[in-house]
Amino acid sequence: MLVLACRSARAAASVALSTGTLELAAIANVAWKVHTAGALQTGRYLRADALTSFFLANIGLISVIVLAYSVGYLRHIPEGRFSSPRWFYALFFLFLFTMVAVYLSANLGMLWIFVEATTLASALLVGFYNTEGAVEAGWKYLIVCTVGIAFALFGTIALYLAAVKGGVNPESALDWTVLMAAAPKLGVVPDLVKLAFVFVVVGYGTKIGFVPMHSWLPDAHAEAPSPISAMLSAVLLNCALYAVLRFDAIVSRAIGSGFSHTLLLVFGGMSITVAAFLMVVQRDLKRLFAYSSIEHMGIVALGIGMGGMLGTYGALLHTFNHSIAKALLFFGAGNVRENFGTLSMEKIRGMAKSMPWTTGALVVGGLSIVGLPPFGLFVSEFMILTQAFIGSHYFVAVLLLAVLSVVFGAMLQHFQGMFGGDAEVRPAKLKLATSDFAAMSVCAVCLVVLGIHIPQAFTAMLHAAVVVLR
Amino acid sequence: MGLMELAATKALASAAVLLFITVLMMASAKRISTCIVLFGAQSAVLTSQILALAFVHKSAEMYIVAAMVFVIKVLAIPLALFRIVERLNAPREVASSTTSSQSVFTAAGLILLSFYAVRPYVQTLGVEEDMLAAAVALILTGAFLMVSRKKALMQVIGLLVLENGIFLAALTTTFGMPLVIEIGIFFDLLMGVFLMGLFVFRIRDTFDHLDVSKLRKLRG
Amino acid sequence: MIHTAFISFLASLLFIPAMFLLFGRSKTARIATCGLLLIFMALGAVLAGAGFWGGAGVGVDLSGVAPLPFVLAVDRLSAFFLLLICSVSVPVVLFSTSYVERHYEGMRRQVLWALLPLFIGSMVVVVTASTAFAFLFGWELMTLFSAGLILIDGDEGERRHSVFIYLLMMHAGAAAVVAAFFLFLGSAPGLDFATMRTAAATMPAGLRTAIFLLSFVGFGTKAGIIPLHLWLPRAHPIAPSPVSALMSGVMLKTAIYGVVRFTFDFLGAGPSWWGYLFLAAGALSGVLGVLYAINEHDLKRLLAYHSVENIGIIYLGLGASLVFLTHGAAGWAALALVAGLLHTINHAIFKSALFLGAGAISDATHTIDIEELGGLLKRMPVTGTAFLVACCSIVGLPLFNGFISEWLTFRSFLAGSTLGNVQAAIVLPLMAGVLALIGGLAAACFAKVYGVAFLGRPRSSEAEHAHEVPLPMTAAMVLLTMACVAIGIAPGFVLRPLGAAVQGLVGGGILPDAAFSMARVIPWVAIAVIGFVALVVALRRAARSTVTWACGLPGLNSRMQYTSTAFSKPLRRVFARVYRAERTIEVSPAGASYFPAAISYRSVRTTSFERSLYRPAVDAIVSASYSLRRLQTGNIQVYLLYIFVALVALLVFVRFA
Amino acid sequence: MTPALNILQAALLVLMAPLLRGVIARLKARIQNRQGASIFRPYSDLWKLFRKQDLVPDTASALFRIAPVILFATTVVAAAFVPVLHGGALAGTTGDFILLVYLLALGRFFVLLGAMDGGSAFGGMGASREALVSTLAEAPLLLGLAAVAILSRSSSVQGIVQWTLNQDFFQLSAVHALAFTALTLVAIAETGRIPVDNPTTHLELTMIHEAMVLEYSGPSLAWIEWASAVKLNVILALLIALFVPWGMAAEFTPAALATALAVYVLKALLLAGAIAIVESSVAKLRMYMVPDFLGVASALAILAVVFTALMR
Repeated sequence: MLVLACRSARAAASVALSTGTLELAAIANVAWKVHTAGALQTGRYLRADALTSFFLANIGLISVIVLAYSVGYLRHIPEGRFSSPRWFYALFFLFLFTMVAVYLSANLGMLWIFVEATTLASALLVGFYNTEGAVEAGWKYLIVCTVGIAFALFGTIALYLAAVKGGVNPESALDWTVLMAAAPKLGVVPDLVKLAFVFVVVGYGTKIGFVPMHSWLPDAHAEAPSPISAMLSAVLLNCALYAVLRFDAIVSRAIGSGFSHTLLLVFGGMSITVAAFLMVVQRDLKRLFAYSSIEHMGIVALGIGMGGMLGTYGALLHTFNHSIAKALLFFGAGNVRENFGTLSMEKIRGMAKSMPWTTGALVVGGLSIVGLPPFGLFVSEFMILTQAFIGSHYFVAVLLLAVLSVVFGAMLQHFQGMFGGDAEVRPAKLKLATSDFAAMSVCAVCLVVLGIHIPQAFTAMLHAAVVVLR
Repeated sequence: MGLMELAATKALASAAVLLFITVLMMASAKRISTCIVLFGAQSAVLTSQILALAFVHKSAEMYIVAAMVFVIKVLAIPLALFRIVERLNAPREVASSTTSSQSVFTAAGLILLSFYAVRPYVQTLGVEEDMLAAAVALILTGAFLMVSRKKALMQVIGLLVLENGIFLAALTTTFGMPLVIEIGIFFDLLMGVFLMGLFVFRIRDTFDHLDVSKLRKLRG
Repeated sequence: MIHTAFISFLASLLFIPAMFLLFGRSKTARIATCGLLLIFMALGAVLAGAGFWGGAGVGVDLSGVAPLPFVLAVDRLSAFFLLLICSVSVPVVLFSTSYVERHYEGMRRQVLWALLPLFIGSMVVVVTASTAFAFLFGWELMTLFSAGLILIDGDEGERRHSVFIYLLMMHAGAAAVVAAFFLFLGSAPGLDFATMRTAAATMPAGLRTAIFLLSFVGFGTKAGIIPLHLWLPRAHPIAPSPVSALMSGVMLKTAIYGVVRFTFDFLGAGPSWWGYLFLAAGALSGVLGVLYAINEHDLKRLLAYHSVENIGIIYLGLGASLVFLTHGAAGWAALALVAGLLHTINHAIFKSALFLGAGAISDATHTIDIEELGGLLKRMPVTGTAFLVACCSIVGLPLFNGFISEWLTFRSFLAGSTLGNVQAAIVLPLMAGVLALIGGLAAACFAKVYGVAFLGRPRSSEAEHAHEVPLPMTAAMVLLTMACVAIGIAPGFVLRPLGAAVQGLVGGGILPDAAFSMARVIPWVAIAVIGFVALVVALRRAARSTVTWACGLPGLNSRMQYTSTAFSKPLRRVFARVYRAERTIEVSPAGASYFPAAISYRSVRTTSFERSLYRPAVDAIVSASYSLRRLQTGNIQVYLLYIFVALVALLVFVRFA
Repeated sequence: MTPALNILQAALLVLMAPLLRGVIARLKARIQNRQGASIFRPYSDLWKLFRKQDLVPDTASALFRIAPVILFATTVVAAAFVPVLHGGALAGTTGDFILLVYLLALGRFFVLLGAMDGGSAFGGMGASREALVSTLAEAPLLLGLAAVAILSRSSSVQGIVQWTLNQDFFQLSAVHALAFTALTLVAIAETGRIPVDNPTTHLELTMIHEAMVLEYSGPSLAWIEWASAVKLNVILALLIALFVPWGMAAEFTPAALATALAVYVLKALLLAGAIAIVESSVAKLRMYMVPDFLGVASALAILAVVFTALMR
């Protein structure tokens, strides 16, 4: 796939698209193999189990949609160093490759390497426009994430150390399967394991966007080109989350789930609360969506933190739903930027008249992101809440319900402002490219389907994924 | 041979002290280039450290690691940073938000703190206390540099110091990780520095200064 | 057979909107689809009737398809509310066939037509759902579709704010409902109603109380009881009139359904303060609702406030029933509950009739400000008569359905004196006084409405030249008013099945015979009154038309008539404490106390709840947000500091915990 | 036998109503040292009005002429609820006192509308004031009746009366005293007598009921006048039946019925006298004092109800 990426760097959008579809096919293939033959191990460092295939399915779907959207989106971008369609696609596929590699790596060290690589690969994409904002955002993204990831490295080392102390053979002491198998042995040095998890959660948490390590996230999402914002929010965050999931599984086995889950609950709670309040006072559309990503990562963290079959299941489902919905929203934001030339929500008025389809997309995306039926996030949030009450985490439940109301208010207020009224800024009245339309409609359809009837195969995959984690 | 033994043990014994010295000097340094030199020196100490360990433990992998550390951290990165400083032809002082004396005292405090921090783990892990303390001290001071220095380059250097610390920690506690992983980490590091250099230039081009504390357009 | 019918009925509510969207361009297609919708609504009404009178249960299980258990089942209670929904939506749809055609065109018309069945469908799901997921699914959709229907008329200025308040409060209320449902999970394996019912029996008291309070708040928000009513007078008036009719007439009732389900079906008898809470809420909503209404002269706002009042009356019935349950008087509990439910359907009928009437008025005169109206009865006789009947019903005058339910409520209050518990024996009879006060105020209010809008001389040229609305509209209103009179004169046919429906909810209490005494006398009264009037009208001589007495002066004009504001002045003055109006009088030029060029008088009223309850909460949230916003300084060094601090904090936590 | 008797006593209430008015007017005149008109004057008034032709304002609708008839019809039906000569009424056990109250309300509602149909300021003014008074009178009226109903465990007027007949006068509780006072005050307001309203005033600004019917003339006015007379009579009969029913015929012999009638007339005369004295000695209240007046009534009624619970 690296090869493919390189080639497509010199090719036009069509190549990119075909590559994307090939990649999707490859992923589907992997997923199918996993589904039939269970875990898939190639060499010492590449491995694919159900969890992998689930996230691969996610990344495949999103990336193809995003590619389709970028075709229309890249029609007019300012030319500059590193900022031309070919560079875009080259970096895009590099980025994509690193993320796929994250999922495929069987070894926590590899995992770390590739997560770091995602940062490096996407940094240039964040700074793609070369404007002041873009450079600033890129810099912050690069530095903050690298620092965070560095801590994650320390955490990985600590866990490695714990494994070695636990008598695991140093050569394979970072392999995920080995660690899962030998997890009880790690229990001999609980302090060390705890230390490791603290560093890991802070490190990867930075990339997930847990408050208070979230600071880079709004800037990066707001300043990147909309397709990239979609990728960041819909796929990259899940990557980091995946890493935390793996560690959480090991640590839970080693010293019981109490510690790690408490940590996740704390971070999740902080994230949803702070994000919700900040959403109330946002002025920039994409920053608003960025904060909502923080909020949803928080919800996922809560789901995992509460544990239980339903919680984990709901959390995974939620990551999937969230990525689709968020992609849709960022596509809408992209169209808004193209037509109004701005993203500041005070300036945008009368969208309902001037760009009905985008409005429709934003309405669908908005409704689903605040967790209303008949969209997927309603189902997953329903599950997570159910788990909260089953496990009698009443505080979490009440907090979540309250926060959801605040978020709803914020979203509603902002969207109403943009849809109604008469625009001071005359929209450019750009015609919606068919590719954009296709991308957005696919997202919408997926959301509705996941809200009304989840396909059998998908549920099976999810169940397998959950089983992997326990 | 005895000589080598001696050298190795000396190196192991003195490394921590040398690292503390580099840290303190870095904290007090006024010019970016000084910091770069100090970083190079620090990495050199690390190299000697690894060599000594490699010799003690008789492991071939660690020689390779040592070589890589020397090439990348002692030669490549400092030189690259120097090039950047040359090409930027921007003002060269570190532009700290704290006076140098404050910085030094803070660094000293951080070193003591790190001793205090590692104390409980030393028994369980059975490693030399001062080495682990040095590692933590590097991490903390690296963080401190990133927070207190306003220049973009200084943040890069701070990050590198921090990374050194982590590397040292890995070294002292686990005698290094599997080679492949190490290589990957080094690759990432190299790429990271390259990218940051790139961004430093972009910042220069777009803002005409390198003061990251002035990059505050995006907020709220 | 019946199952297929039910399923096709449900399906129709999905495919009819699609048809509207696809073929809605051509008029014939629209008419055909409307016809189809009417037919299926009638079918639904028939099914519900079979369930209500015949007790024939019917259901459909979609759990296989849906991501979570999704079951619809119609027991007697559901059947009652299903009947309510369908039988009210038939006339409303009929009305819309001509109203929508006359007032909307193009895409907006198609969307309106598509959303209407979806809205009805969501309400059907709510009242027939028998799993939490299904219920909440319908519950949220109901809010969304209604909001969509409101937004059909645009989203400008004040309207936007109203819709915002509406959706936000609905969402908060829904959150409470969700919590109420999920609290069952503490002791119930699943969230289908049967298991919840059984689980509730063995639940710790604290949990029961929590569920009760949450459901009370959650559904109370939807029902619009004071002080949770803030959205109601804002959202109802700005919808298209048929939609207002559905919202006020039917949607509010789903909240009653919910509260009955939870309080009576799931939880059953609780401590006596549950009942008193209901009574307090009912009394407050009833009295304040009607007092606020008297102060209005925007017809639809006024009607919206009357919805608050009538919900209050319903709550009085429910509260009485709860008190009886607590003290083990199952029979009287049944009576009180029947009173509440009967008033529910009565209100559904006459309130939708009134809103349709308002629609007809706005259709004919392009205004619903009654200060602009007058003399409409002569110009729109059918609408006028229908509106009059609806007014008599909502006021609760005998021979009309409103009276029956209010009388039953009175009756249950009097029966309170038979309870051994002194507290109950004092509170319940006193509530009769409250109900009487509400009735009196309502009478005054609707005398004002009808007198100002339909009688006297027209106050504007629009009213002067108003014409009767087309047949479908009048037919719709006449249908509803006929229902009013039917229940008002022969209530027996509703009371018996209602008694059967509530029997399971009040611990097997049988509806006492006292409930039917009114059914025995009211027909004779009707015959006597109507017969006498008919006789006199038939025999009397023709009248001579003259000018109105103007103290001998010529040129009496419409501006000399009593206005709505003037009419309600005495009551406003007596109850001045309630309104707390902020009056401002501006004299221009300033200080010219003798010969001013102009004097402008403005009287603003924000309910004290708004001032002292909602504003502070919102302000708190916003200020909190702004203070949090400051954390995002934009300085990367600070950001890094956050990370380090977080790390150190956690390390300390690990070290010492 | 019984139904006929019941119809008879209902008819009595309807037909004797103008006479009661005449009597009150005559008594007032006497108290004020005036000659006064014949006590049969109201009948001739009605007769005169019925012979006239209706005058209907050009603005008015059909409702204008139907309203008075409805008022009369409802009042007459109300009359069928009240026992007069014996402890039973035409409506019998189903003659619910709530229905009685609401029948009067029905009539009043239509008169309010009729008044506003005239299209002049007076009608609206009268209607608005009448609305105020009747609104505030509704609660104490119902509560007062409820109090006695609770005591007698029956909601039909006839049931209450029969229960009261079985008590002896000196057993009657504070509840009765309170309820009676409350109901008397309400009755004054309901029938529009001084000090709440002045039936004989001709100053538009002070009048309530009179202002309301200002536009009416001929037969319509006749219906209204007669109806209000009947209403006064019915309410007096109600007070008598509820609080001092003794003397009603126990068995249907002519003698017993005759004595019952005599006793009833005596009681009615006493009440009429009381009204006359009050009306010629008390000044009419300012309209915004009326709420306080009815507030007293409400307070008494509430106390009455509370006592029913406390005194068992």
